[in-house]
Amino acid sequence: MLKVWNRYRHNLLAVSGLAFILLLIVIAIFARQIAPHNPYTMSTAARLTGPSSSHWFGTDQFGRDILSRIIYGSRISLQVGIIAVGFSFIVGTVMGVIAGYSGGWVDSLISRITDVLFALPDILLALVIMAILGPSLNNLMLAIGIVYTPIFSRIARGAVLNIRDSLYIEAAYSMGVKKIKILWHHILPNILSPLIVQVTLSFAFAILSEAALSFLGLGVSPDTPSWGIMLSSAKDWMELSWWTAVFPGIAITLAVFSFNSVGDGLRDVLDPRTGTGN
Amino acid sequence: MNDDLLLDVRHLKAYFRSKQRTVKAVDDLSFTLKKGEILGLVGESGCGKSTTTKALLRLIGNQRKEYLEGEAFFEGEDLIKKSDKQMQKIRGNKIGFIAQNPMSSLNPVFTIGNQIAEVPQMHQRAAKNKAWSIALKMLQKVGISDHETRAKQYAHQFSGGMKQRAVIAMALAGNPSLLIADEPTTALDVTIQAQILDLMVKLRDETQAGVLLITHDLGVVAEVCDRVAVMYAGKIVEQAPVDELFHHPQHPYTKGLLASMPKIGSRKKLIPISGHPPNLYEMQGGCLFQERCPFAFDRCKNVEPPLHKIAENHQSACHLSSERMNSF
Amino acid sequence: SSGNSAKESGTSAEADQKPVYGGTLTIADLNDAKGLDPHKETSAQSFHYIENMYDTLFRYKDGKYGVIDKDLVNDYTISKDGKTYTLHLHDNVKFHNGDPLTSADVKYSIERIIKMGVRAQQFDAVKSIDTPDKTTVVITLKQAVAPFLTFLANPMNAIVNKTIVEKNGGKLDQADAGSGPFTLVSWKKDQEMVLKKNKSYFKKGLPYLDKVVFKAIPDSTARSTAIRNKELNIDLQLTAKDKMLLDHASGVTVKSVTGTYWEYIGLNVTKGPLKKKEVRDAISWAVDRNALNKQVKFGQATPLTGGPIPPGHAYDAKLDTFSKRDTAKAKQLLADAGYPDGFSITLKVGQNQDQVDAAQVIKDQLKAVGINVKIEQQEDSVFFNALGKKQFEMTIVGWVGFVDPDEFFYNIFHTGGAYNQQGYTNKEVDKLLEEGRVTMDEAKRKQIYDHAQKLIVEDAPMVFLYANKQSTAMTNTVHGFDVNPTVTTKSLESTWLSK
Amino acid sequence: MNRDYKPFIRVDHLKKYFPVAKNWRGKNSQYVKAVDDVSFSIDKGETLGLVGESGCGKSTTGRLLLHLLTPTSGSLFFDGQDLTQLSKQALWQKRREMQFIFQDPYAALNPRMTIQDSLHEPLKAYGEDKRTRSETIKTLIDAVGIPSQYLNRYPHEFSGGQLQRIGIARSLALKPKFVVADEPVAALDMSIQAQILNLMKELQHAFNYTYLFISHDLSVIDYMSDRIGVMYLGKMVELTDRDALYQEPLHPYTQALLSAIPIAEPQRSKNKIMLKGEIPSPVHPPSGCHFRTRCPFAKAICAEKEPEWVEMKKGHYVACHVVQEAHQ
Amino acid sequence: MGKYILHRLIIAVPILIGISILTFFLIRLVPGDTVTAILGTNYDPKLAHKLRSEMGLDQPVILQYLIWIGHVFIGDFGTSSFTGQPVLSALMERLPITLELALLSLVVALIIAIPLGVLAACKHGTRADYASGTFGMFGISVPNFWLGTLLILIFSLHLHLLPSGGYQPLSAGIGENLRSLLMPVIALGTAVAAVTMRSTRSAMLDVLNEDYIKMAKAKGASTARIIWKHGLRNALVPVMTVVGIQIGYLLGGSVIIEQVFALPGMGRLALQAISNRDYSLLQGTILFVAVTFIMINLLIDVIYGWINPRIRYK
Ligand SMILES: Nc1ncnc2c1ncn2[C@@H]1O[C@H](COP(=O)(O)OP(=O)(O)OP(=O)(O)O)[C@@H](O)[C@H]1O
Ligand SMILES: Nc1ncnc2c1ncn2[C@@H]1O[C@H](COP(=O)(O)OP(=O)(O)OP(=O)(O)O)[C@@H](O)[C@H]1O
Ligand SMILES: [Mg+2]
Ligand SMILES: [Mg+2]
Repeated sequence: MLKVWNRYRHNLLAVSGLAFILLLIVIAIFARQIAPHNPYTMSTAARLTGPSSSHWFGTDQFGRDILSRIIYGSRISLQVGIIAVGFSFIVGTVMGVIAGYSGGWVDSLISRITDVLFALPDILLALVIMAILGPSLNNLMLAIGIVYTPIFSRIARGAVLNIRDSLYIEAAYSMGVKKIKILWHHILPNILSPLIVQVTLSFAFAILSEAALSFLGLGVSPDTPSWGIMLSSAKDWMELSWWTAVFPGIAITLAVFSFNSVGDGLRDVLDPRTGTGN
Repeated sequence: MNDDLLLDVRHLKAYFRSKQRTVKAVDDLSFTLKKGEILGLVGESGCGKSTTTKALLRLIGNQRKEYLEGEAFFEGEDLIKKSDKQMQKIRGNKIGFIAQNPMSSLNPVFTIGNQIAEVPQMHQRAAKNKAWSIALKMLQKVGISDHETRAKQYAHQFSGGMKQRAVIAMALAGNPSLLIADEPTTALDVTIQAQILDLMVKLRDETQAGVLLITHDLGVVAEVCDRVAVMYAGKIVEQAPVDELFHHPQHPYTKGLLASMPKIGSRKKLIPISGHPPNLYEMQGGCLFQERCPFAFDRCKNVEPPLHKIAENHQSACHLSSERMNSF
Repeated sequence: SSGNSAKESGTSAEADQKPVYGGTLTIADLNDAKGLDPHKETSAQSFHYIENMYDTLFRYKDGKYGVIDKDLVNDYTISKDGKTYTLHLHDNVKFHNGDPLTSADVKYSIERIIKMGVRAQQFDAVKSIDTPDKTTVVITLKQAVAPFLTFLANPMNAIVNKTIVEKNGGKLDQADAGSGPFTLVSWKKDQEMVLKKNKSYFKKGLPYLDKVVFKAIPDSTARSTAIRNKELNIDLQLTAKDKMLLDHASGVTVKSVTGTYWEYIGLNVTKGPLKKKEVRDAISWAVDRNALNKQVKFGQATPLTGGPIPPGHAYDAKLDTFSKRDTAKAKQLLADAGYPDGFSITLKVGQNQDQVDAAQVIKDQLKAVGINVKIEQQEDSVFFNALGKKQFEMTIVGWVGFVDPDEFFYNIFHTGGAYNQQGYTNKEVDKLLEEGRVTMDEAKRKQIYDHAQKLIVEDAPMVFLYANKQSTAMTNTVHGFDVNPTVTTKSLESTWLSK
Repeated sequence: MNRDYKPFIRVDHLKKYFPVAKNWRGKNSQYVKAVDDVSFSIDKGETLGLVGESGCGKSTTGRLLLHLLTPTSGSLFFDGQDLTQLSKQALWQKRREMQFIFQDPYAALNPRMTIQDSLHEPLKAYGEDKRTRSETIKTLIDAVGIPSQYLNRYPHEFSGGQLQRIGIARSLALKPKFVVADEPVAALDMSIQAQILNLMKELQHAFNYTYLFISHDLSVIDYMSDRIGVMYLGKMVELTDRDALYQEPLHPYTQALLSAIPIAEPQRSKNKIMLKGEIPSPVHPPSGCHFRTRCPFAKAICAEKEPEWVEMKKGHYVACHVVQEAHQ
Repeated sequence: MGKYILHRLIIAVPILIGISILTFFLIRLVPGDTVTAILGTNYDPKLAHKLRSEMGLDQPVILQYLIWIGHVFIGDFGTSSFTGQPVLSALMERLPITLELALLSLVVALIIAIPLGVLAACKHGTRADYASGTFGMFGISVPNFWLGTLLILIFSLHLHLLPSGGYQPLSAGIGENLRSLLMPVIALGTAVAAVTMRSTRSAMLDVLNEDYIKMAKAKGASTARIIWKHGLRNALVPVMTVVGIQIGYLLGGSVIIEQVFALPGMGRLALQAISNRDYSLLQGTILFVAVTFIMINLLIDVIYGWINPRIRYK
């Protein structure tokens, strides 16, 4: 563990990414203490005012403080990112591993299911699922989770197929290691790399899906401070009040950036072959 | 200077540097190669054989972490001093190169013919169909049957032996006067290996090109080489004509190598060289082989033995052999 | 109420100008028509696309909201008891395919409307339709229907060509079966609908325009950019924000009138605390309509402190029940009702952005009196389904009121009315609304509706919020287009483009 | 050889066909006949060598013997039991007694597991407790000469020779009776090769292992084996005592193979039999005798009929029309 | 290759059937139906009942499905319950627009991303590399609708260079056509470009370490030749796989982009069909989008086969 951290430490980008994510988590937890204003409080007088000393990032069309909303919004975005992607990562990986490892009709069945889900455009699928379940944070995460599942399933399956025939798997089997153990100890750790890359990419797309669904009117409850909702409602104000659109945008970009650098760093570090030396 | 001299390498050094350490892959290496001569470069894995070839072709030395020093006169001109543009004209044209791994040296997305034809296209500005016919000729020359169809195929459709021959065809397409072959048969079966070695000898006979043949198979050396240079930890430790080397090895490392080879018909227990080769980045002074050497004595610890002439054409870098010389 | 006096004077100046013939007018709307069958469409959105292909017996008078004008009808009489309508049609009206428009077509059209169901209730009272000759229609009613002329003037109660209807297998979703000032050339859904001048239009000299192109541009930035770039001539319905933007745009004129689209908080009187009148009143007192108007509508709407009929309308009741927000009173009422600490309640909204915004402001406002609102946004179709089934506690939504007071009240507040989603019932109101329907005398009718409105407002099945502005942006080359509270585009027949 | 003796391992008419192409209905339509009707036996404590060119089915034979692959047909007796008839559980129990040493020790170790974990794994699989495991491993790595402080390292931190020692240690951890060594030294250097070969021999003496030793290097095979089988394109073509094979090879392929071995004695004159052509594709092997396309002695009958597997002399089996006719 | 395509087409059939089943039943799980959507604010239970039985919506769902799929097999996708237009003809009108949008976005993205990715790989570790990495991250994290609006404000409102929206068919001239699609293409293609660029970069880095690159160098090939001829084509092999995954994003993203730029494509149709619960239209649209997805993927596979001879002969 220490070894891993020591290697990770040397990757500047990955470390700053991790630092930013930790910061975000702290911000999300202590939003109430950190936020300068109540994110829900409206003010007719202070609507759409630009950045100032009392509102660093300005206010939105209801006079709510954008900085405070971004701070509270980190809760939703992190939740959506982590839980939705976590869901699709776990379910998709399990599906893909089962398909790739067992082969035969199980593989065909799972692959066809994946193909079907894959051929449906994600936004439409998410839209229909949201329409069925109704808008709420949990449903949103579930819908995004379902939508991203086939990608993970496909990647996991491909990776399993790639290493299923590798010599060390055969070696373990020849020494009497049971298949389920092989799955856990040999296959899973070795397919992690491509999955981690996809996790970090999907994190970005999950946050954006929240924004897209909000844009189409099917996100979380509209007064919730979420980066996606802020961005989609700010879209109409871009011309009049740039700050409504720019600051949440920066927040998303930074978060995505951090997750990506952490993912890249993790991938390098988890592979004992790289990450040593320089 | 000898007119026959094709390649004269003097004090070649090639280091790989990183933040933590410097790997002295090739360290003060000198050897010569005559026209029409096949020089075998032997030594165990990691001793710097491939790095030597790359240094000669200047495939290394362009990045900050790669350090290159010394002289390598090829047809009278120092390769190390040449600009990259000038080297481009020499590579593939005057110096043919057969890389260590034929399986991965062929580009998977172009046809074999295409890759061979590229050489005359680049170096002789040959027109497309001219280049293609040269490629066909080369394939035929290296003994690939049905060469017209084969030329239109891809690497994955070739067997290992055919790939190796295609690489040779590529290396020869520019009519080089020097052929550098880095373990050209390691991955091949004996019957195919025999075909390829045969081919190389024939080509040498035809074109009088000099060949630098790198291998760690002493059997191969014995069969095709005129002269042998034995490399250990970035240095040449012994250099001699083939017969001389096999029958009167001087350096303990050479002796160890010969002893560790199984010989058909002999059931004697093999005598491996004990220990491991030194790390190329934490070398202390003295003879590099001393830790594994059964004959090592005090001087070996402190003084690095230079490459000594023992007989005409026979050099060895060992205090013992030089001592013996002196005592004559 | 509209602050564009300078521009309005520009409008009067244009009356002096002589209309110019020719040109193509491009007009943008939020969404495309769903279909083209006037007798089937329910969405006000679709009307704008359809109405210029057809003629109606009567029409809303340009610039005079609430006044009914003749259209296909040249001359008419209504019997004293209000049960017999004798209509004489113009004799030179031709459908777009050249067929003459006769009394038989009128009879056929009304029968089709009844058959199609959507607006059948407007003709519930019809006993018979007779066509003594080609230009005369006699409609006999079972009892008097006061708003009957208004109904006949509804642009969707259009006269259609029987031949064409039958040729299309009874469906007009894609076809033009009208006699209106413009003829359908092509309709590429979501792209554009092209109408061309009807050369044999029965009104001599009309229309002026050669071509009208309708475009559906859902994105408001794209729409407001398009008109500023003069890619459009008319941006039909502006959001409050767009109006603000375009008010200052060069070469573009924004015209606004108080519209008939009124929005309200629906309170389901059958659910929980809302069963109590005091609670509903408390909510009504706790809502700050002015602030809401400012925050959601940029102060452009007209707050409704009384009932739904907007100021300026002939039937405006001049009620000012909830003139100012009074949280103290609201709290008192809540305490009286047994909710001194307030309660929690859900507020459903659909996808309409203004209503979604309003919901957030209202949530904020009601918090002040201890009512904890949870906003639940739903997809429109789900939302309206829930409304229809009365599956909501609070909601924010709006109605387009059209013209006659009956259209504002009967189906919405009458016990068991088709759209009485709040489950409101009040015997006295029921009686008044029934009376209003059959009373032909204007003055007496106004009294009835004033009274009914007062009762409704006090019962507060709804918190009436505001009546929206109908704002339209036009490039300065557009003349003669009437910005109508009902958003009708019927005036295109007399619109012209200066060069 | 003693004929009353029940062989430790016996395979009869073993076949393994791999599907390589499917037709449009998804049915298998083409096969690689990797092992095509092979029969032989191995005695207890004996080493059977298996040689042949790349792709001739050596590894597949090895895998079949350990039942890592299910044979397409044929039977396979291990210690008197037909492995093809055993239940999963029983086979798992038997697996303890037979182990595999892989050609590429690096690829056979999980790159993300420390050597320690890799070594523990087989013992864990058979439910050994931690103390026994640690002790077993300690003795094993001592035996193969790996310092115990290296246990926490990852495979990529070792040299090839060290890795192969680790591989051998791991395969022997379960104290098997039968070991298939699939080209265990092919990836190694000459000097390290000697260490490994010696090690394997020592262990065999110490624990009476039975080996199936696979290699394409005839000198290595010669050094290790008691008897040798020669394979060509899925078929066994010759099987006999080591000495008999080297002194009087019968099959033309064996003869060519032996002559092609490069011998590290420069002066020795050799009559090389240079084989022509390429090894045919195992998907479309030639009719009759598979070797006939490259055989210098091929006759008409060779294309028509598959040669039979005949015991020409005592314990000397050959499948060749030419040889069999000559002996008649 | 022909056989391969045929095989892929055959596999597509069960996928499409799966999609048809999934969408058919999913749509019916969504609360509300065609009738509630038609009636909207004017919902009246009696009228609704009448309409429902007219449309056959009161029959068992399985039966409805069988009837529908039966018709689909003979090429009858039904008619839209709103416009009354045959679904097939509506889709045929929309398909070219979405297809053009998606393909153009793809092509533009690739044209930009691949050279940038190659450049980043060659200038590995330099400022150019970091700059392109930052662009990549930006491209991934910016929502397309946001970018779309920004483009309208800049190019249409302020610079007056491009129309704010709407579609000009090819018949209006290729220039007009491209002008109308330029901003949508950028808005939609940016994320694809970003992802493609990143994967091109890492694929290229891998490829540049391959032996055949060293061999090309040893043959005397110039740097440019090594990169663009020997390197790129190999790097494209994994990139094409990534591109295949992006197709779904392109088609999904077109739903939003068509809305922002008022393009009459399938995405906008699908959106309306969902909110209108226009069942046969929605089913048809999704089926068509899926077919489009499969076809573009097949196209990519063909390109893939062209790039990578190893799979060409399988
Ligand atoms: N690019 C590089 N960076 C750092 N070290 C290197 C690099 N290339 C080679 N080396 C090191 O230089 C030494 C010599 O390597 P080289 O490839 O020349 O050996 P070799 O004799 O060809 O071995 P083999 O027989 O295995 O091919 C090795 O220790 C190797 O690890
Ligand atoms: N799992 C498999 N699926 C399909 N074909 C296979 C499989 N394993 C082996 N083959 C094929 O079977 C033939 C024999 O392979 P095998 O590995 O047994 O040869 P080998 O003699 O061990 O060769 P090498 O010396 O290269 O290790 C080869 O043509 C190979 O391609
Ligand atoms: Mg090398
Ligand atoms: Mg093998």
